[in-house]
Amino acid sequence: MNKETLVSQVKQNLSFYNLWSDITEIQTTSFTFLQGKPKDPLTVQSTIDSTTDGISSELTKEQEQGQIPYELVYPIRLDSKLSPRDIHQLFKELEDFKGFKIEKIIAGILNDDSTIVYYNIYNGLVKPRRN
Amino acid sequence: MFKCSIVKPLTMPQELTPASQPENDVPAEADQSEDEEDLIDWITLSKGLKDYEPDNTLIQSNQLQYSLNVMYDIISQPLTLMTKSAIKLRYDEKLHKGVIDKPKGSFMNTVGLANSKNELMLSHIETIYLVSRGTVQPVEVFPVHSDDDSSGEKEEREMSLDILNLYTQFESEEEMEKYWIYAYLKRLGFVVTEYFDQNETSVNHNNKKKLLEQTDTKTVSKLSKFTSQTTSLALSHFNKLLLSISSIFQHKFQPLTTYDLIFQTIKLQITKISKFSTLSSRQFFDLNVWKPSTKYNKTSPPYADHKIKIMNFEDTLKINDIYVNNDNGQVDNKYIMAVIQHGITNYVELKQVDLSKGPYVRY
Amino acid sequence: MTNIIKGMSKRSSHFKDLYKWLLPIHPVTLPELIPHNPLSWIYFTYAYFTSTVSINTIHITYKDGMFVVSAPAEMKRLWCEGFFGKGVLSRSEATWFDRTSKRLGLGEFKNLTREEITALRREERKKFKKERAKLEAMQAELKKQGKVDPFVEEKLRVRELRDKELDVKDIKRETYIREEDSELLIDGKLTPLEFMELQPVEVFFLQFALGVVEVSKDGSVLSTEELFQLLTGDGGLTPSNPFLIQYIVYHYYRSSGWCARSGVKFGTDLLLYKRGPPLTHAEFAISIIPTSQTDMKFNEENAMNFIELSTISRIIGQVRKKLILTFVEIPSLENLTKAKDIKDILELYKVQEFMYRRFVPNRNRD
Amino acid sequence: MSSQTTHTTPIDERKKATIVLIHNKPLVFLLEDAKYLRSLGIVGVFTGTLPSAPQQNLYMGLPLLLMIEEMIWLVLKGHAVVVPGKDYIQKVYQRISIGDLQILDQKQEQFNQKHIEMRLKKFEELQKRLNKTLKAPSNLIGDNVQVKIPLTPQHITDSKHEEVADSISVPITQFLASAIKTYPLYEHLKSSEYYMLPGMRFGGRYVAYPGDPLRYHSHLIVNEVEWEEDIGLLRLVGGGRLSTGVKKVWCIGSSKEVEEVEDSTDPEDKEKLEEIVCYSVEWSGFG
Repeated sequence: MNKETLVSQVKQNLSFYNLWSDITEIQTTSFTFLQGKPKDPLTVQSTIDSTTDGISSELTKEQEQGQIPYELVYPIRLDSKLSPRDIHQLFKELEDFKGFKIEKIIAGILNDDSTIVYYNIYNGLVKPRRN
Repeated sequence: MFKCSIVKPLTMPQELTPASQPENDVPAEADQSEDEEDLIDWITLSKGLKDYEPDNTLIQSNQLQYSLNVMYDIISQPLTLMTKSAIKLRYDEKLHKGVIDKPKGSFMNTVGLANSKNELMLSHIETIYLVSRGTVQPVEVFPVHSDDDSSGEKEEREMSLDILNLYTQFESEEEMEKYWIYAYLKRLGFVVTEYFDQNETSVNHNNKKKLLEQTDTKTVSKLSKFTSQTTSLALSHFNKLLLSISSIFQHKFQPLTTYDLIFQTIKLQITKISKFSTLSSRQFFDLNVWKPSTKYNKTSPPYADHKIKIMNFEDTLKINDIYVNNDNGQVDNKYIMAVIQHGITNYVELKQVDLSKGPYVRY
Repeated sequence: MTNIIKGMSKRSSHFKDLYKWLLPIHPVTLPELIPHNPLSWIYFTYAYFTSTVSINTIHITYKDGMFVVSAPAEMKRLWCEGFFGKGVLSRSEATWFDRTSKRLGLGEFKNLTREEITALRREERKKFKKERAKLEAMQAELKKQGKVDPFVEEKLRVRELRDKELDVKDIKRETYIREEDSELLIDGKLTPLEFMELQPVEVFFLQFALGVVEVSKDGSVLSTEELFQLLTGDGGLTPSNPFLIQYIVYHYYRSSGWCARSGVKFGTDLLLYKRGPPLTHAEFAISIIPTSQTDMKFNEENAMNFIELSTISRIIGQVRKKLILTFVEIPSLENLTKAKDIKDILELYKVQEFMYRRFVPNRNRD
Repeated sequence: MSSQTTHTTPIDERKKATIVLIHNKPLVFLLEDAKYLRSLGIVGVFTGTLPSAPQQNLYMGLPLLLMIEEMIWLVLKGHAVVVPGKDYIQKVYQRISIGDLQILDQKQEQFNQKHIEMRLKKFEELQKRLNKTLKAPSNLIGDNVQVKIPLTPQHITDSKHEEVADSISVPITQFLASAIKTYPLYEHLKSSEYYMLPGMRFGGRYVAYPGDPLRYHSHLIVNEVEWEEDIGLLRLVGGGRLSTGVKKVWCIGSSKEVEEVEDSTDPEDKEKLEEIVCYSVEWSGFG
């Protein structure tokens, strides 16, 4: 399966299954990301790793105004390889593109049965959600 | 904390040896704790009181300190309290065993082996366990020199062994890990021994086999009662299925009147992996375990309830680790794997199954 | 999970009827044989040799690396007769069209779909968490002042909220329309956007074992051999071919009567259902471990370490399923090249299954 | 048995703890040492049977087993010395003299006295509570005195012990090599104020707590992955799913090598050989 199909499948799933709005593609040097707004805001995490203190002011402002912030999704196939180095590269390219610190990327993992599961990957250590 | 020892000269009065004491003073395995139990406030240590994270309140740090203090108090109790009449165990460093000269007491029904001199020989693991729980008092003969010694003469003393000393006598990392698992199961009341192979043809085993056969026939008779479902559209698209299947599978020319027949038709002949040519580094079982309720008899033990194989958490699980041979070279199809990570053990049951018999309920 | 919801019964006769076939092929019914009526003998004999299963070929298209079924009737059949495939915009069965019609106010209110029930439950859960957070904030405030919290009633209310059951009878569906949805509508009619995707193992099973599908690629229909070639990939068949190993296991369970589906959401390879997702929960989760008699490096690479095993076994335990480690022994390359056909190749592989279950000594004392 | 007995010496005034290394297992035999380590955020695993409650496995006693990483950290930070078990025992026993034994005998006598007093008191309390006269248990009568089996050689807290420990302490370098994969990650978590315990039962190498595990729930399930090693997406999904289910976060930690450290104006950064990079994974809550 080529990359375009993967991206479009995740995009379609976000748009018409999870009902996200305003979805756009972001193309960095080596990756394609999807950016969009969920139907309802996703649960916010507090970051506790001191190395990731510079949360983008853009995002915080949106949250303060009660708006739903944009989320960033990285479409990936289940059988692809992903190393810490790759994750580092994902954050780096996205930050270079955006010009601010990125706290979280959502991995949209596509299986060969078209199941897509979404997992948050945070840059650093975070506290668990209080279920 | 008190600091003391029971170092005594070898010329200790004879009446202090176990044999001269009445039998009912021999510590049994079960009732050691009763006296101390009311001193322990277990509730303060219970899990339910945990918080999400430190919040820098005085209440919280007081609560933590209280729990810690209770815990320390419990731990700081002397390792073992026993009367001087307790059973003396002579530790033989060369044999790597503990020796009880005149064995008495119920605990011996499940530990050790008697030698020709009617002494009870305990493995290192059994020894250290019995010492830790205060059943026996370990001694060893030590040479000591006097303080104002100028002659260089040394005196021999029978000295009580400390736990650290016994720990240093472990012969390998594996033996220490085996001890932890042994002690864990013993504390729960299980009867545990080093692994030894038990004859596969024992009565117990045969009974089990019979039972299995019975259930199998039951299943078959249920299955044969199936009636086929009707289809309204039958005849038109004939033989496409039969042809396509018979071209791939050995299909006896027979109408497929039930799903059972359809499944049989499309089954591949898949053989079971039965042997493994390369042996694993941890090939054999380590421990035999009997449930606490078992009427255990040391000389002719019943068939063990569980066999235990010990693995380290950094090992990987390969098929030759799963195939554990007993002495007869037969494969055991159900046992417990004790996977140990820094003193914490995760127990896993591995059981050979066959799901190719299909789901129980069929339509 | 879903059976705690009031007003839904899985075992209704409607369900039984809908899912009466285990596979997209059906067993035949022979006419009644009446001993004293010779005519019935003739008819029986005729039927015995000619009758079979009804098959309408299902059409699968291979494009962009996906196996796609898009005719609604064929999607329905694959789902109802053995639970094959998955709607790309649904949790399992392709229900997007219905769901979306309702969301956009185009259809009538029928039963809630699984997706909608899940959404509602998550909504309730959020309410509970919000209330609990409030309560905890108050408690924390008091704690700072050194007081023990007095909120007994509040605690009870929060707990009630937590344990509340969903009652789907009284729920009214709300329409929710976004800008994006305009592209879905042509002349006020909803475009059927959703198709069904099949896993490679499903496609091969339907073709090779059942012969009920026709797979076309770039306009031409693939033979079983061509499909096999496509799925095992270029560059020559090796014993460790991942598709082959997956397929052996899939076929092994499907042909034993299990309904096998992807286990990815629980971190395993397959889930085995007695019947299928809407009727029963999966009973077993299968993790495949390829192994070799001779290649120790291969074994090492494919073995799972105990931390991974512990993770999977806990997940499977959480959802009350049993974890099965299915070892597949690969043949030698020599034997593989000697094999005459696909069936021969597959039968070179060996299988052994072990149930892997957490054991708690304390609870196994008597 | 009162809580006031658990006073811990302030850290800077305290001598180093002694870790006895037996077949690669770092063990701590003294309660004072265990308390000291705990005050430094090192919990370890208690492995000993509690004599007061030998029929359970929840609450355990000494010795305390440490992870190799913990031992390395303690030695590198100057909090502990490591002694090889057998040599240590030999040296300590060699130095035992008749005089020492007499002192120990006296201590045993004192102990016996106190213990009998304590039991008598308890016995009297029990009689009072029940309001009747009971037959005194045998261990309160006459010469049937209590003895105590020590955990360690009784000289271990003497000055002699320190001499011994210092004279045979082993350098830590040989262990650094074997723990090279995990130590940097351990050190990173430790310096982030986490308390670590072995985490296999949660599907991780470590499980990390925001404070003492006696008081707080764990937050992280941590695994080490090499910088260019495939994490495995099925494993990531599994880890994320499991941890979210048990209210934790699944984390991976990796050592980023020296050439990877981006240009920095901070001279300290350039001296660093490697830096630890962590990523946290959890279910997104949708899909």
